[in-house]
Amino acid sequence: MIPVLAATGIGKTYPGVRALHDVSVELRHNQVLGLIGQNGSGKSTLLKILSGMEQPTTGKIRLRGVDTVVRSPLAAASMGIGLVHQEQSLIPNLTVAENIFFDKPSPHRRFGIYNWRGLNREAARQLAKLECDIRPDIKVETLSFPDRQMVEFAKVLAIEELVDQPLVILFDEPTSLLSPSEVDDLFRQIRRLRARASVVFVSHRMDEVLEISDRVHVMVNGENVAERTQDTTSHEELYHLMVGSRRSDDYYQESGRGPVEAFEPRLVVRGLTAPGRFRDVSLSVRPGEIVAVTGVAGSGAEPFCRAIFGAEDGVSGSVRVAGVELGSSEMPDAAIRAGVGYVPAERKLEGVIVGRTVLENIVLTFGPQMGRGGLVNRKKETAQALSWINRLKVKTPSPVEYVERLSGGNQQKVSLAKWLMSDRLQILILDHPTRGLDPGAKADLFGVMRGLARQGLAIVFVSETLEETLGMADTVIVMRDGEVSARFEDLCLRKPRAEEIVEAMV
Amino acid sequence: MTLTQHAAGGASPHTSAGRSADRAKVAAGHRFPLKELGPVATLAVLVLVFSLTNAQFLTAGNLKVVLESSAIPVVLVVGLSFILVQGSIDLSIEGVMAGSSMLVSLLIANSVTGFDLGWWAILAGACLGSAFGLVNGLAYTVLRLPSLIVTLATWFVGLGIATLLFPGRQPQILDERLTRLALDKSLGVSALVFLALAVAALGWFLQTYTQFGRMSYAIGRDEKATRQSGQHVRFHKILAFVLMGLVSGVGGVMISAQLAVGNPAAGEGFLFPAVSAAVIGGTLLSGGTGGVLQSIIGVFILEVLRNGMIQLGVDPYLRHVAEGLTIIAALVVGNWSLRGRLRIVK
Amino acid sequence: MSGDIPETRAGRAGEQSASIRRIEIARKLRSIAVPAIALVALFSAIAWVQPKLLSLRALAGLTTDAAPLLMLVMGSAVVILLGGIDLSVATMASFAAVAFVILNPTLGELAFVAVIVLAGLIGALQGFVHHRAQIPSFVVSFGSLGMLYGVTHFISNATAAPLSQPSAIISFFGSRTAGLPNGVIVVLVSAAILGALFRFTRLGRDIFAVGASERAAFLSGVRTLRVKVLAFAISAICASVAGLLLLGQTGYSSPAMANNYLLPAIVGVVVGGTAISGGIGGVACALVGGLIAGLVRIGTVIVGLNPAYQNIVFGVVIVIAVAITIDREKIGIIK
Amino acid sequence: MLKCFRRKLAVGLGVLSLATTPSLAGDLANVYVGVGSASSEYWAAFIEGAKAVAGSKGKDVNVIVSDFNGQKLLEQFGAVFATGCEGCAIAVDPASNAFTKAIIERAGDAGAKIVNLWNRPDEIHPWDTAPDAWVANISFDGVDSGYRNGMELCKALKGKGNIVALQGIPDNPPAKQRLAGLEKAVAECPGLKLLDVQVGNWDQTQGQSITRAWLTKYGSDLNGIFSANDGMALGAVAALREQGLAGKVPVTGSDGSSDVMQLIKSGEMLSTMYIDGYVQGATATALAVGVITGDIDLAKLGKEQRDFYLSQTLVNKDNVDAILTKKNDPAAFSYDKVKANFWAASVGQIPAGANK
Repeated sequence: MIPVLAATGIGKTYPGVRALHDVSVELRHNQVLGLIGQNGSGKSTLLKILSGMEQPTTGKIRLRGVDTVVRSPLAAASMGIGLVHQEQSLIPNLTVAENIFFDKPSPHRRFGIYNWRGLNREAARQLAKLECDIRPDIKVETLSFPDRQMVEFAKVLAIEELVDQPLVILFDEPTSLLSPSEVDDLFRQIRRLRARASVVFVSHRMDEVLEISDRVHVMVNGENVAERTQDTTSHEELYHLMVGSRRSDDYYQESGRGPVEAFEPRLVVRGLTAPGRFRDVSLSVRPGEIVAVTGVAGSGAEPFCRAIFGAEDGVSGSVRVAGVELGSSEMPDAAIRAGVGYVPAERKLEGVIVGRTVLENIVLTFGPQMGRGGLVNRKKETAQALSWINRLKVKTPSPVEYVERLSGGNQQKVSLAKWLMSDRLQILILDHPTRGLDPGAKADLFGVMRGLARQGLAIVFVSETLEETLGMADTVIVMRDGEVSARFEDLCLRKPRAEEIVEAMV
Repeated sequence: MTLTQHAAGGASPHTSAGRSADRAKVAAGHRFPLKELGPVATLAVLVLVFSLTNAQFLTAGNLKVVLESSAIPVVLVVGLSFILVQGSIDLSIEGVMAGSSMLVSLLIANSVTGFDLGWWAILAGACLGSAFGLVNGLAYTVLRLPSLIVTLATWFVGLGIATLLFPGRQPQILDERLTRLALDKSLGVSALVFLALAVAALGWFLQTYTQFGRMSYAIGRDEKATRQSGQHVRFHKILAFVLMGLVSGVGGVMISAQLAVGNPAAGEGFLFPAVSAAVIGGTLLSGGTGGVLQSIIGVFILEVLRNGMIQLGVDPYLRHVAEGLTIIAALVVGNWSLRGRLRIVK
Repeated sequence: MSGDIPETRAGRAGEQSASIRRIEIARKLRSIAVPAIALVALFSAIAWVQPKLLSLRALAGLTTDAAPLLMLVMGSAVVILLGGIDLSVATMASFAAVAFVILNPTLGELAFVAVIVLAGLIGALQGFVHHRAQIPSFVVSFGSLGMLYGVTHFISNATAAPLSQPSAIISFFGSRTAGLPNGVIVVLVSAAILGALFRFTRLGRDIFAVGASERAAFLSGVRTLRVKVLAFAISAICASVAGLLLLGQTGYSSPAMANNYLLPAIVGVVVGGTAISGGIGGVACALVGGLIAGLVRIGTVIVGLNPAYQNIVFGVVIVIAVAITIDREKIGIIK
Repeated sequence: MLKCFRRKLAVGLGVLSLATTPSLAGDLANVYVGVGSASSEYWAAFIEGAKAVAGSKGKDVNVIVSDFNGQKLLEQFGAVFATGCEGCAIAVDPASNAFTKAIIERAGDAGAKIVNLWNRPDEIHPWDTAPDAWVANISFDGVDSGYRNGMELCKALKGKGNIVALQGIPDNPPAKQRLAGLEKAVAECPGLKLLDVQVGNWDQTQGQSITRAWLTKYGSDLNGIFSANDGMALGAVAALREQGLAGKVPVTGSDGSSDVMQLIKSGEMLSTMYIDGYVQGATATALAVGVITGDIDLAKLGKEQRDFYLSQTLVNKDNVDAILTKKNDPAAFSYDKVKANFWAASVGQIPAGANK
């Protein structure tokens, strides 16, 4: 049978970089094709080429047996190829209906004039395909993240109206921002979709790829290194193919984990409440302890962690760091002075200062403390920053490279190094620290976290996956609808089962 | 630049039935109106204060005066709203108005040149404005220069063109069809007020019902995503500048009609109040929010303030102080509920 | 921290900081190169028509006249580096001149300090309101422009007034030392202070951080409120010095004497390569940009252009200058 | 072009020289006029007058426009003076008292001869400040303008009525003088009551919006409008027209622009004070040229010859046609014709305290 979509010998070079080299993939009818690889392995580039956002340097694409050039996303849509973006492509201040039809013609928008009623009706119909009842006339910015994902999904599915053939739907790391139960929801949708479409699913989470795909391609350094079917491969094998020699157990350095000593708690949070976000959350963290706060999106885990740092509005309750009450400050500076560091989830927006150099980012917060009277001591702070660049193995052409030119993992290290510059760091809070990182970078980061904990730092982090939670944490706090729904302590003695945690989440 | 925190704050996380509807209600019932009502409340307070302190203020006659003096600013902010919503700015308004005023008064029956083009002269003024808008838009999108600097430059160019056109003495407009727009009253107000109303309605329609209007919101909020969706971002940006130029040109025609002369300083004092009006009304300079109606509320706030203070006989210089204070105070009050630690305003 | 995460060898740090310095200097030179070339080209073009410009006397005269504008451009640049804008600078300069003339008879030379402090406080208040109430700086500073305009006219009775009592500081501003106009000296000293502030103080560094990404800076513990308050204060202080420089040239204050500097000041900042979105630029950029803006303003006169074309030429040259000097790569989406 | 090139060769690029090209005494180098606006009837006439004189000496007039901004003017003249300006004849309106002294002193330093217009601070005079460079100060009597227009209002209202006044930018003397003149008229005409004075900044649009507010505030109690210049008066008339009151409420202006005179003719305005920019331009330029060429010895001039008002004419319905048809012939204003009596149009020395 002719494959729906076949790309052969695809190569792509950017000035100075070879992103793809001789990659061939084949998508068969009503199948899910998994693409897996580390960040920078070229899987996103491949999707961009298939969806018309980029043109290949070499190679050709055959769609339903016909040689095709996909000139633009619009052209792709007209051929029945839709891309669900990793970073959502929705415009937050437009309505759901507008977003769904934003990039395609609609009979309810003729000559540039909207027929709102028709458009909303049509949007509701598209959403109904996904059994989802989001109102089409509200602005996307008022929706929760998973709801937006549904809109994004509906936006792609609406292509069906434009073409006679079954769709090809490309998912670019759709799960990286979803909680486990939301991932399940998504997979349910993909399985339903399979009946009338073919799917390419890109992820760096091996379990998910294994779970959903019929066949899996592994990509390394812009090349297609292996092709497996779901039933002939395993987690271990894929990991090997992707990363090389490292074993999965080493990943979390669980061997480095021991019982947390019974020191006085470093951080004591009592009855922290932020109306509409979380209620009455208490927590205590001892030196050397790693606490994972977890929950589905909207559970309040993220705002809770931000609140400890002092970056949330309207918070009441008590936060004590090493016995000092932080009080309610307009700024995170009380927390910073007490020795709290915070690594935010949105790296480019919040974690690092885009447009400044690696060095400037690292010395931003604590560099000036090495000088006197508002003056900075460049020599001293630079030396210290360089030492952290080396110790954390930040890969950068130069310490004064602009930080946005670094890979995600290295940016994360810069964001972390900023806090490590402090000589009194007591507590580190990390919000989704591994978001968007490839397995290698993740393992690196976990190693650093483990090492810091061993030196007596108290760590609180909002975890990305269940696996990560169980692998890293000494204590797990599960939140649901803004409240703590379960606590699991001393994980080195007894690990809870994944089901126990999931149960507390939903 | 305003970045709202991503939607982690919602109370209900899931797509399960019913919940999203709740959330929609929460969203519509809580955050929105405070933001929208602030300017209206400010306007109401001003009207109240002035009518309590001055019996003349709330008379039909005076309200008509407020309407008459709002006509030109309203026309200007309709265009400006599209510009601000898409995240740009247009400083060339005054220059374009000056150029348009001179051109119209020289082409229509006048005391200096022999032209008598009638309505065509008015069209020429509007075209001159649109041409300026086109140049602004092209320099902004093709040369990729900040709109602030492009339009600042064309502001000077507009003034220069007006100076070049100036024939040595002010041309009086003799064609009554134009001057009567400002003089003939129906329902107590001049045709210019109706023109402003029509422009406002058209602006509202464009903003709400057309792809052009919706696109300016999308561009203002997320230009990259908009471009990736295959939209002609450049084209829409240019179009918005052409519209802005057009209304500036029309503004120049309107002021010529009111003054019955061509005036190379016709636009003076319209730019910054127009921008302030839009901002007071809730149109952020960073783009993506606000709109025509909000900006018009802002115009009324400023006009009522000015009118009320002249009525009260406030010292002309203290009037500037009071105006400045009110602009800031109105924004402080209107924005207070929106404040947040991570909200960035530049 | 020590222990598990290996410490680096100390010796390498020395070499590295040398290479860092090299890269930084190269970068700085690159950023100023295009505006500087534009300035030289513009000056050469004007000097080609009027060769007499190439005399010390002419240069001294031109730089004297440029000094107030340069002060304003430097001050505005500080706020623009933050990503904001201060529309009140020119009016502040007028205010400073008027306030000095009014205060001088009673306070003597102390009036200088009083005016600077007053300007700083007003600027700081603007920054405070802008940040605390989260209102765009464009509108806050426009509001204070209106207020300063009103206050200045009110206290001066809207009238030009002579400096009734001789002031050593003001006459210093208006005279020369060893042939060098003191206005130029004031500008150079201010530039040095600002340059040192950017390079050697926490505040300077924080200004760039806030300009590049205010949110990330806030979450890194940068006290954004303090940074903005101080930046607006610096801007206002520079503006007041500009006003006093102008007072030194005229010997008279007038309530609107510096108001027309607003647009040239903004033009100067942008032409120098400072991004209006914030985070990119510096003192050198401001100085070069200020000189370009000043030169364009007087160039048309020196060349002897019909004044009717003056505004048009000014506008066109600005667009060309910015089109050449702006670094589009670093700005991303241009608004 | 060739001449210019030769000069360049002479001086040579890159040569920094302290000396400026010396010019022989009696040699007129250049004529500069510094005007408030390039788009105003009065200033256009002024430039024409200057051109008539300069042209007869074979010189062009270089026009520098301040846009009523003294600082801009100072900067632009600064650029002219920077290269030296020996033998330059300059006639300039500094736009504000604040810049008068600075411009005059710099002109002196550059070796130019300068005639100042309109804005002279009360405490400085041509004979005590840069007396070798500052030839004269020429203005029009604002008190007279305000007074006579005020009396015209008094007459039109038959000695009784409520009036309001549109004031110019108080920063320059004419604004204050004209208002003072009005106040003098009001004092002499006891039935006249001045209800309010607002600053319209000489601006047409502001004149219009202020008048609108007055009309609602005072309604039919408002009987007359005094405007310190023609521009604001035009704005006032536009506002009156909107209410159908043009011609019913008398408006006065000052300057004598042709459109205001048309309105006087049509009855929508009452009066204005006609000042002849042409004569002023010619006189000012001729005086500066005279000093340079040696026709005038500054040391021998009396105070009334160095600081004087020019004559002006009140325009009302009776004489408007005569003034509208008046035309100045450039031939009558060649340097030699003006030289015959430089002070032909003078109406005497500016009284002390007039510019306070």
